[in-house]
Amino acid sequence: MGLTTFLVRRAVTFVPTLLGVLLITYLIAYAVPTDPVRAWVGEKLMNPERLQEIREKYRFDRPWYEQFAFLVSELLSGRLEDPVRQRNVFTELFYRFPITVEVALIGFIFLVLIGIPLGVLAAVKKDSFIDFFVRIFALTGSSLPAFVLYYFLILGFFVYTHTTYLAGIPYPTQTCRDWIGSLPTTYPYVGNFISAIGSVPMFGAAMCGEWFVVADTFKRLYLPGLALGLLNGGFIARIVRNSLLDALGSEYVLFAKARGLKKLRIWRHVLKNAMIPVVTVLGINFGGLLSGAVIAETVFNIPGMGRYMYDSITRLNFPAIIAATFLFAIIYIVTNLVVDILYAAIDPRIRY
Amino acid sequence: MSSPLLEVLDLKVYFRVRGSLFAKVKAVDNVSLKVFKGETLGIVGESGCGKTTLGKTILLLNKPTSGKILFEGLDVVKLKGRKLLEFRRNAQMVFQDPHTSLNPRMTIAETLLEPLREHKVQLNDYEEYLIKEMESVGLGSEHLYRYPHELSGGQKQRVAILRAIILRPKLIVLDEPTSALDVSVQAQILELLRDLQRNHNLTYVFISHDISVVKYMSNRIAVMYLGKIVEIGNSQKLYEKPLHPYSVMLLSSIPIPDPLVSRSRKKVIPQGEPPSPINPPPGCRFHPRCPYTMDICKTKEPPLTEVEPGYYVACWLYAHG
Amino acid sequence: MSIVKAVYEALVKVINFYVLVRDKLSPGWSTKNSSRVKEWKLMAYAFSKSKIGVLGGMIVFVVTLLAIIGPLLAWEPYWEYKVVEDPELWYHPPCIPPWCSGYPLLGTDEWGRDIISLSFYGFRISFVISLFVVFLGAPLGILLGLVAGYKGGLIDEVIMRLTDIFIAFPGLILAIAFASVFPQRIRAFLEANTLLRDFLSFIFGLRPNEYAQLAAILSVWVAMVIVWWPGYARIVRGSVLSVREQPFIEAAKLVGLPTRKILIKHVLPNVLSPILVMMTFDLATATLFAAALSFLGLGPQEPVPELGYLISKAGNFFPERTAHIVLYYGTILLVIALGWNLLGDALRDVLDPRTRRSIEFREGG
Amino acid sequence: MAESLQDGQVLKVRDLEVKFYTYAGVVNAVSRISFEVYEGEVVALVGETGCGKTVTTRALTRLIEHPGRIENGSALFKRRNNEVVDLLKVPEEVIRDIRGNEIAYVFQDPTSALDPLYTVGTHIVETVTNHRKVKAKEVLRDAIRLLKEVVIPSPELRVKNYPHELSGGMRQRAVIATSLSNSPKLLIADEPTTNLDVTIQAQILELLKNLQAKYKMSLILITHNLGIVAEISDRVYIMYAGKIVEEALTTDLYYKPLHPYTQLLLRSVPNPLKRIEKLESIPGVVPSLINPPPGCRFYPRCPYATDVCRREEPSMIEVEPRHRVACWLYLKR
Repeated sequence: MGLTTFLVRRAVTFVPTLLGVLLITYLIAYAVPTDPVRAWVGEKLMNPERLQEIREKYRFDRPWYEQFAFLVSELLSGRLEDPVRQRNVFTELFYRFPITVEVALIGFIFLVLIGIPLGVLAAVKKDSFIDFFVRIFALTGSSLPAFVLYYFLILGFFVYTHTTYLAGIPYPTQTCRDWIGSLPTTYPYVGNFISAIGSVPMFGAAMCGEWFVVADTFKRLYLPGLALGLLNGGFIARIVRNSLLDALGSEYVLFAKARGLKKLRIWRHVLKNAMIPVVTVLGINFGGLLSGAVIAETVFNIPGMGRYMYDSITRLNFPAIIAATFLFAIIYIVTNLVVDILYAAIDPRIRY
Repeated sequence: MSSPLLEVLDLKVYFRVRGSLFAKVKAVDNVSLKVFKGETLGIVGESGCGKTTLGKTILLLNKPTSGKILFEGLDVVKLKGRKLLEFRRNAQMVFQDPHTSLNPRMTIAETLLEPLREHKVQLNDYEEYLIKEMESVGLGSEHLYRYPHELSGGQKQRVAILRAIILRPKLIVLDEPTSALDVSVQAQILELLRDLQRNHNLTYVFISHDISVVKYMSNRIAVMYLGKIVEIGNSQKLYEKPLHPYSVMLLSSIPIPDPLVSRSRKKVIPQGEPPSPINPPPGCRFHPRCPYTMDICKTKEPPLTEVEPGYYVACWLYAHG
Repeated sequence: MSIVKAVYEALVKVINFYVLVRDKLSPGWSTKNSSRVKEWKLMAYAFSKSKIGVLGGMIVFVVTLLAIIGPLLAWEPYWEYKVVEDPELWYHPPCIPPWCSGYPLLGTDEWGRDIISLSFYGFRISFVISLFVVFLGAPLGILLGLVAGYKGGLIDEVIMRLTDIFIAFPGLILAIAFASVFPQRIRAFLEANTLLRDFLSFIFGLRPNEYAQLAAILSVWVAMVIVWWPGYARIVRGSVLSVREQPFIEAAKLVGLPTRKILIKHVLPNVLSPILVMMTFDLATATLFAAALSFLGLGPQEPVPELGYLISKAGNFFPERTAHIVLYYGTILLVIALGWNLLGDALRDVLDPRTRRSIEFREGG
Repeated sequence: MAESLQDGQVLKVRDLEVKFYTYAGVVNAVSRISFEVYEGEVVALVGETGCGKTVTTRALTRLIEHPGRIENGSALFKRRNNEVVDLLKVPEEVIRDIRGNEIAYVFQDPTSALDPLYTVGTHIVETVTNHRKVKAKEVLRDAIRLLKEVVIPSPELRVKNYPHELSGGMRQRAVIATSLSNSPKLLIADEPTTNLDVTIQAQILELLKNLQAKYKMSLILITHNLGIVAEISDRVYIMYAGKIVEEALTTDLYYKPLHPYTQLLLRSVPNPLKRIEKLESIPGVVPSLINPPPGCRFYPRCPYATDVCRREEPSMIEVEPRHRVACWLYLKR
């Protein structure tokens, strides 16, 4: 089987998962005893005609499965409208989603930077003070309430030392955005993709070479990332340590020694083998980071997806919720796929 | 040896290959054999030849794809409820690895009581009975309330054997009962099995890859290759004058613990390796490794033919068809 | 190492007492289970040797004690707003005796309530909710995982797809969605069942007329159970798949045991150790998760002193007036979670038979 | 102990002692054993599980890992340049150079000995390039030649295979090819056929025999299978509970076993060519090596045990030429 067959097969198994996610989201929203339409319209604009119009538009006069089918088809064709803001849901999502992903990515980088070296150190110095420290660090990290840590990081990094910003997300300059906007005409096919990347805060600025904007954005986002790294870094370090110790104790390492291989060469065998479980855990953790971003965005006041979903849920804005969960589920699936592909790249035993 | 206790007719056990829709492992393919009361039938073959699958299928641990398994003349494949329980009582198994065949969370007494309870055997004093039974397999009563990890490998295998015979079955399938044990312990277990067979009039199906052990234990031997029986008959005869080229090859591969003999005997160094049971070669399955391959071997499967009363071979050298 | 000895002796006393009771109930029990009791004592010994475990055990003990008697210890009812009488009490800073007197030691919240007294209620709520979540979510997941792993085939496929769907959601967001849907329904339910209402408010240490808040707590709880089980289902299924292939399961089939008995007597006990460890860790996670949901405003509202909610209110005036409040409540959450995590980390070793075996060899008995 | 080897000796081990400092206690895995290996001979090291035969051979190139420690002894080895060194004392650099180059190993389980993430070719190439300066291309050609030598069909394709793409027998052949890649003087084969089928076992044994003759190397064969010993070894050491109890030429051992353990062991193996009425079995179990009994370690299971066996350890004596045994039965006389 080739890579294409593998991807197609994976895609087929993803369809039921995605549909299931959408259905459950929808059913949750549907289970709300109050009338969502009233919540959408708000007190000021409330009048019977308008309510009726929205009801018909979202098929509220039909059975639930027709409503669901309508939502899904609108969603997939990209036409789904946010009834509260009265514009396409994706407009809002495409503004917010990249921010959340970026927070999660920065968190991920911190996670790797903290977790892997600590893990390697703990494995090399097994049963030493460092090993014990990593153990305690991991346990404390998973015991800390995230929001409390965020408050005190703000206290330390913003209130006292001012090494971070707390308001708004800096964007590339207008000229930069115009330039990115003009790219699609230059590159007809990849253009759309490029312009989508361009609207991601840091990438866009980086594309134009506006490094001060990149620096500003980073200064804005690094703190939540650091927090995520601190909370989960110890856990990752433990995983790295254990899988390294497993590899070190394996028979092929002994055989490598028996063949008289040099230290560096032996470590190459060890590291490559130890990567396999670490990749899995990092993949799972990336999904967790997205989820954890909700709280981070609340405390750090970042206009990302988490906050948006939270607001949408409380306003029963379920077209928006469905679109957002859809994106999250896709991210989850893509992460899984990336993990699988990485596996196949590391481990020859896995042949799709 | 009058009537067969167990008769297997055209048994097929196919397994689906994971991740593939059509490929099947033909673990056991069209096997027929008889086991007579009180005898030991040895089944030898290399790993992957289907001997363990055959043994487990006889006891309905695997579902046969087709074929019949007659136990005392009754087809047991479709048995349910009480009738199945009755069959379970009469046919038991001893597994290869004593370390994993006992539940590590149950004491020896609990393990041994389970069959008695499930089959509602009424006894006045279970403890006294168990102690007596333990002694019959050479275990002291002090082991009764211990956990498996507190016993040595040989002792665990004794417990596993006792669990198999505690309901006084008629048939026991022994799946490599000594291959996980040290040589010195192996002899103890083999002797125990022979004693028990004599005392309780048991019928054994003895599965092993170790031909020396099988020969020591069995009256008749069946040689399996890639899911098929290629030769079956009296063990002494089979050993002295094997007919099937595979049996010849197998027998000459056994290292003989006698330096002068082992260095002077004529040896056939086996060629090649057994092919995958997913895609067995057409015709005789052994033909790619066989030194006597003829044209017919490549296309037509040889039938199991009786060359002597009670002695069968599946090879075109001996069949006329 | 007197602590080691004291802990070990205390645990042995508990075990001996249990053995005594069992022996009274059914004579001969102790001889038949001597190996089991020996195993328990060995576990107790292994546990008492682990500093981390003993510390965790002590924290858990104290937290449990506080959760049980906390609401009785609290010297101020949480529903009295003292700030109405004395405006000075609005976020009064800590008041430590030599320099200041007449006000609560660690200060007050915006309603003038003593934050220490308030936290005693919080202990109870956090503790009970985490216990409920884990002890309901885990069995659900274990059951589904057992069935999926043992039965295989279509049943397995359906259960695992469902698990996948639930895992594909970011857990917190799914919980938010559920938590925002349930309160009204649970509230209606509680209005109808006064007996249950009174019982639950007693358990959570609240007043019965707080049933609207109780409904919010319960909806957080239900939401968490719904997102909690998939993890267990996956892990249990994985272990069942490996245990299922063990010869002792086949031997049990040969004995003629029905599937139900095989699952309960042979499969479950052999997959339980990692599950117990996971449950201990999850008690920590659930505590923090419930607090996070309340922090986001999905749990109970005024005047219920749920720790997450208290922190989120204090966050409005952070850091000028409330740094110490956030710190105090945060530390409580940290200590509860740390207790469970330390205990879990030690249990992982204690429940691993290899550790016990080696101790057995060394200590010669 | 004089630093010398007799004529034709490749390896001379004296008083080797290895202990494992485990959580459970100090395991006396190998207690003061001595043996020697001559040029071009096949020596078998026989014993049951846990008797210390693997540890003994791993100690030779100091492959004992934590918590194990080599406590005592010497292992004189004649290098390719005829220099005699004590393997247990030479610097780390030298021992690394000897491993895989002059002393090579074949492990029991070929599946776990090969790194699943690297091809068979890579294993051979890195073993060569870590000891000699050669061009990668040449090594690859060498690798193909080696694979051909261990009778792997279509070696040009197989060098690029990953271990999981080969069958068990082929994997063991690949391991042997890897170990032979530097034409070692001494090959240590640790139960090389235990995980393989009888027909494959016969092939591998034949292969080892042929290669040993062709490369003119010495071979230490570790096994518990007395059939294999009879088949290919010249000389045998019998180990029991961390000690060598008997040493003899193969034929002497089989026809005139001296030590009660050896006698019983030989009678407990079914010989398919003979009619056996009853197998002899050795009662009891192997003693724990944490606190071994003070006298002869076989004493609790020995049918001839006397009081002196319990109290004192018998030393090795030469009963007949080239036939030595450690047993009070022969010391008394």
